[in-house]
Amino acid sequence: MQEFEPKIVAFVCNWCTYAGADLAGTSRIKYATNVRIVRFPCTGRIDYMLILKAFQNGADGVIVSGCHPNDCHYTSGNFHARRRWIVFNELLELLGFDKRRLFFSWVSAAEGAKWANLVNEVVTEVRKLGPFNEYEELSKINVNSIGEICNV
Amino acid sequence: MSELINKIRQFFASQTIDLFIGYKKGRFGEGKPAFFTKPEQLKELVFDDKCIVNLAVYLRKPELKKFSKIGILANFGTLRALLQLAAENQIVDGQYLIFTVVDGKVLEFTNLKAIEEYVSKNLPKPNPERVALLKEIESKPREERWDWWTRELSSCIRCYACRAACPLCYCEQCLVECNQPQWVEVPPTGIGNLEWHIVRAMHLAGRCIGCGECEAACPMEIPIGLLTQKLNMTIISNFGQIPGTKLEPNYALSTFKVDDKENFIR
Amino acid sequence: MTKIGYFPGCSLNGTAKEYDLSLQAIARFADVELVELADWNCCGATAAHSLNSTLAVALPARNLAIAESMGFDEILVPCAACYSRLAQSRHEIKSDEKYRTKIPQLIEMDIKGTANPITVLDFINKYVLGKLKDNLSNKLNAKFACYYGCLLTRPEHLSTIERREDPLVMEQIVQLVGGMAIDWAFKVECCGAGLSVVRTDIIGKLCAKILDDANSRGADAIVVACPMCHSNLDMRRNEINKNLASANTLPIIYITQLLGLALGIEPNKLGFDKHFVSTGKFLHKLQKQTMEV
Amino acid sequence: MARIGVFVCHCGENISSTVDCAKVAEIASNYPGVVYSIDYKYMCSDPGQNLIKEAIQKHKLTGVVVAACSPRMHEPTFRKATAEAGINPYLCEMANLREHCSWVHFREDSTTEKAAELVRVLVEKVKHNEELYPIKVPITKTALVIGGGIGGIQAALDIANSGHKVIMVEKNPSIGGKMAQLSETFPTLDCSQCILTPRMVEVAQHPNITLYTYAEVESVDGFIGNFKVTIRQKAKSVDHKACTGCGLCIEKCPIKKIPDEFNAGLGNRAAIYVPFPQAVPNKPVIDRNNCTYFLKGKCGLCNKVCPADAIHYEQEDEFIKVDVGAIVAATGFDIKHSDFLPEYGYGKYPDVIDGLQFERLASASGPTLGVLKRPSDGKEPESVVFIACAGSRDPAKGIPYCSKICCMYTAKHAMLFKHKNHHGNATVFYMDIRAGGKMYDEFVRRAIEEDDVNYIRGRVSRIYEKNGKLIVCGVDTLLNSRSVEIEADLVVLATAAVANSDSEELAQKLHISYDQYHFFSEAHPKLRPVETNTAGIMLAGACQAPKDIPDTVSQASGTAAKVVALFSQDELTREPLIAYVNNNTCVGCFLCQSVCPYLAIEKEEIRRRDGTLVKTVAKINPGLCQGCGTCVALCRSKSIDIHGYTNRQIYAEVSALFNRREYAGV
Repeated sequence: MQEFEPKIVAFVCNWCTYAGADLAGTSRIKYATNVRIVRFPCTGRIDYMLILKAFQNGADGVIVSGCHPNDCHYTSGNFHARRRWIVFNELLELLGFDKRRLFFSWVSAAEGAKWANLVNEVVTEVRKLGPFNEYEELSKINVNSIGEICNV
Repeated sequence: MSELINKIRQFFASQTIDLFIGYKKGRFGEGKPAFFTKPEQLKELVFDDKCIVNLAVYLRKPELKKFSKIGILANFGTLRALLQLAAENQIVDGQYLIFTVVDGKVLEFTNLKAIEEYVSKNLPKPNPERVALLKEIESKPREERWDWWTRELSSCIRCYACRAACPLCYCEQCLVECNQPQWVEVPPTGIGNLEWHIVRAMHLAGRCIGCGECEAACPMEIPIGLLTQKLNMTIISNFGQIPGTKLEPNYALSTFKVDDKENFIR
Repeated sequence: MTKIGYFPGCSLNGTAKEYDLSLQAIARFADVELVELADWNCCGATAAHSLNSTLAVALPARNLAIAESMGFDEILVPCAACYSRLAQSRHEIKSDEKYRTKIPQLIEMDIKGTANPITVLDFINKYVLGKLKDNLSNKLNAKFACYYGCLLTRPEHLSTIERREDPLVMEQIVQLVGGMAIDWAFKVECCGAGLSVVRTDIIGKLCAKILDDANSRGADAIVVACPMCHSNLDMRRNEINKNLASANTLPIIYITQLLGLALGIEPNKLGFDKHFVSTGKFLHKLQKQTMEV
Repeated sequence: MARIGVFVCHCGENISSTVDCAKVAEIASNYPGVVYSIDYKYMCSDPGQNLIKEAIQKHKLTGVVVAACSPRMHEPTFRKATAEAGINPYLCEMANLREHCSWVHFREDSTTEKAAELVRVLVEKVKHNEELYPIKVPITKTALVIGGGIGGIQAALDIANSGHKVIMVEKNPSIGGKMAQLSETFPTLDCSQCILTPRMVEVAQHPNITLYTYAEVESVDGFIGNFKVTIRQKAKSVDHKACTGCGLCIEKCPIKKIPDEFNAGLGNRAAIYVPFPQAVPNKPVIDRNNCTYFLKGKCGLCNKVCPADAIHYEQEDEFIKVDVGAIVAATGFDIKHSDFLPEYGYGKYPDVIDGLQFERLASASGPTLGVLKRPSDGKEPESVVFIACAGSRDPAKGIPYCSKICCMYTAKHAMLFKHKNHHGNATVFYMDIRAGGKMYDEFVRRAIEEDDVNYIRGRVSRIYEKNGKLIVCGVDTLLNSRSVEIEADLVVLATAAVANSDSEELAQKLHISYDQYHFFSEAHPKLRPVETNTAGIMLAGACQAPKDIPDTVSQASGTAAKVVALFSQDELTREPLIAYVNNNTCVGCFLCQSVCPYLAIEKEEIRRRDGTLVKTVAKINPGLCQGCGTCVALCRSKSIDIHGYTNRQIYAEVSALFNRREYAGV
């Protein structure tokens, strides 16, 4: 049987992590092919709804990464993003969402190796977790099944 | 009560106010929101602990635009909602004459600054039963929590009564009505329901004044108030900003500290 | 009557009996009941925190926990060393996750950090000064050198005193009772504290400087608010005088004794008879110059 | 209907060695909306670019995806090519097949698969791309320089010499700043005034510079290229056009005992005064807070003696409105004066002085004409103790930072003292000697080795007076932590350099950010050290952080270069990737305002034709917005969006990621 290959999305900022991933490339550091990068101007632009959408569209893991504190190209976008994540994280925690599939990181433009390691770690961890069936199940709960649930 | 009614009569007589929003007795003994435009209607006015509806929810209704100065009989949640609405530029100070009754004594606020002082001195401690319930849910294993919430949320029929009852859900076009892109699935599906309640909780994080109207309004009796309550507790303990206590904007999610915690960031 | 927790520590039961006496006397005047913590233990001063950092937090923590369980928000800690340990322990528990979980296990008691240790100066400012003005019976017309020592003003995060390097809290109290507080250079210098027992030679050197400066600037007495300072300056006079050209006879009195005198309380009820360096001459001079209000 | 072209580049073998480019092009050709798809060896080469241009025209493409290297590398290249083919350059997107795929993976099926998916994601994005046009902002080619110290002077002269107009505002009656107060400068020991005063005169006489002294910035509106500034010209009570600067009024003024700011309080001046002999302008002002005429309504001596009739008591503050395109803040610093070192008796003992006071005592133009006399009794000191880091690097005093200039000026002070009194004792207490800089360490070594200054590494705990001497108690940490006591006649504290007391207020007027110590914040600590986060406002000198003269002057010239670069164009062209507001859905909660690092979110009133207010909504100032998009993610009703990364674009990308649903919901 073929081993499960997790699908990973990375939401990254243009100035640090996107450039860090570029550096991993120019340094020819090899890492797992599972990751797809979506470019944002800044971590401050990253909407938590997009994280949910990524899971809905079949991602097994999501990486969100940007500039280290104090390094933000726009000075404070990452600080605002960090606050948003603190709150979002608590909400997911309460809901029992499988937070092991959501990864937050700071990767600077100089940290090509850190980026490669991060991707590999995430792929390994999510591979162990298996496909995100819980979310898949959720998408099967539709209008028709509501009647059943209400009767329970 | 008669003291209050007399006062309001006088304000009507001197044309200081042309509308008074309060409560009258409903069919089940509950306090039902009531709009008084004439002094003689005031005999119906009641105010007791069954008057829980947050009257601030009406202030942004277009129907109220024609009134020049409005009197409000406010419970504590309404007072806080007024402050938060002012901080969010939604109501104008000076347009309202606000009353509340504490231990039989009528308090009158001619401006919002006075409410700010009153609220900051009288902030209640969180309801211990609710805190215990939250704790109980949080102590469950993650998978159980997920199952519990998915089951609870799956009964949501997306009537948006929670939104309508909330004094701070005043957007003219809610995100769920946006279809380019379609941020939240319209029919009450598993994912759509989860997304809606995440959106609602996140939009109220740092703004929710904890009046509990959302949960009270839910026809399916989903404990959605827990979500906003949890986020508020997170925000207060992490950032120290308490919604609905300040006239100036003090929104936790549009401010930051350099040393906010980041133990979850790799 | 207000009730607050009271942690006398070892000194106030022994070498600093007069501190306890005078403190109780002014507390009675201020209508505050000092309720001694039940089954209190050593604060751990100097010994514990030079040996084991956890022990140094745990020992005072037990006292804090006792105060909490007795329902007190405030604990009066008259000894500056005890105060420093209790306040530091509370600070660690409040700011360090590690201690928050570990300490309750060690002391087998719940602790939240709600009981706040206060110094004698905090106590006087909060409970006594307001009532003082209308009840002054003596104006103490003499020159006083106010001596703070180290632990009332340090470390920075525990001190409630403003201008830590040149504090003026005691000076203000002295002025309120009609005395004159001299400006001098050694008010926050070290007296040698715990070395009192093992290295009296060092105490002699350090305290000689303090006494000499106060003397040369015309002080009639030194006012203190710490039993360690008191015992070093008072008890080690022989050792001190070895470092001085001529024997120093300045009496060392507690700020509480000073307030007691101003309130017209009998000197022997304030423990003036329990000093090593005689206070007689000072009291006599005071009597002559003091005007009944 | 979208007509997308996909262009897959081999990058020689850089991509094609691990990615099957032909296959990617083939897969892409089946994506909905893709009407043309091709692979080519070097897409960025001329033939490659022509391939794209021809395809755009031939297939009437409405969007282009170039699957090649990182957009950080060649996005401008391909957007330019797209524009040359006649469609809007912002309809071109790049899929990063090289840095993010071929270079980081081995040749295997999953690599090609990933490449194809990356292309699909960008194809979906580009379907939602809009035509965008660079933002053009006109530029007023006049600079405002706030502060007439050496930083402001240098910036003003550099800008003025490049042919642009400069307006300089100085709050004191004369320009010159702190440097004018210094006696000699390290590490050369040349006379400060000798090198500064010619520059001051140059400013006054420069045809391109308009100088407002005794003036402050009252308000600032607008944005880069288009600032509207109001300057408050404080009433000088003297008509400087009529005044000849003869000085008769100063001579006759009966109020002569006002502590002289220029001499750091060590000398006196009259109520009508010129701060120092070389002042620019060298004409007096009346200090109304101390003048008898203004306090009691009589006197008028100056008016009586003035041969030019230049005294105008009735003068009032004037408000001057100017339009400028760039602003340079060069407001300098201050030193800590207040009673925050009680252990050193600062403010209690007259012979415990600060560094600036020592400068004045040592200066030939100072109150003692350069003879070192201590303030208490005028005696020449035999033993002087200098204390570095008096407040700096001391978190307990609330100043954890290094003041940077003290190590050097303390060495200079000790040297100056030794040069005046060869047999005197000079002692320096220091924590570390920070003498990084050209000829700096050599200078300190000279003080220690040639001038025999006693350097003690340790802190001073206390200073007290005994028998007419200052007893300095400290510790020598290098000699077995021995405690030391030194009897001194004079103690000089190198007190911490701090921001000006009004710097916070000015920062708020300018809408620039400042740090917790009220120094102005640069846009980037390494790469944009002279700009602020507010476009068009730059920094020079110690208002940004403590700095010595060479650093200040270099930064000032750097700032001038930035200003001149800005002024080299008639219009400012900016990338249009900025946020915009949907007026229909914005409810005007303005919670987004505080999230914007550039204060670009303003209020806009929506009115009916008859003028009645419908609502107030947010408006993005395109001159200020830098396009971070933090407001976009914050807005609850999604009323703010950002060009180039719109909600629809990114949603489309995310939806296309794994092809799980057929581009659902877009």
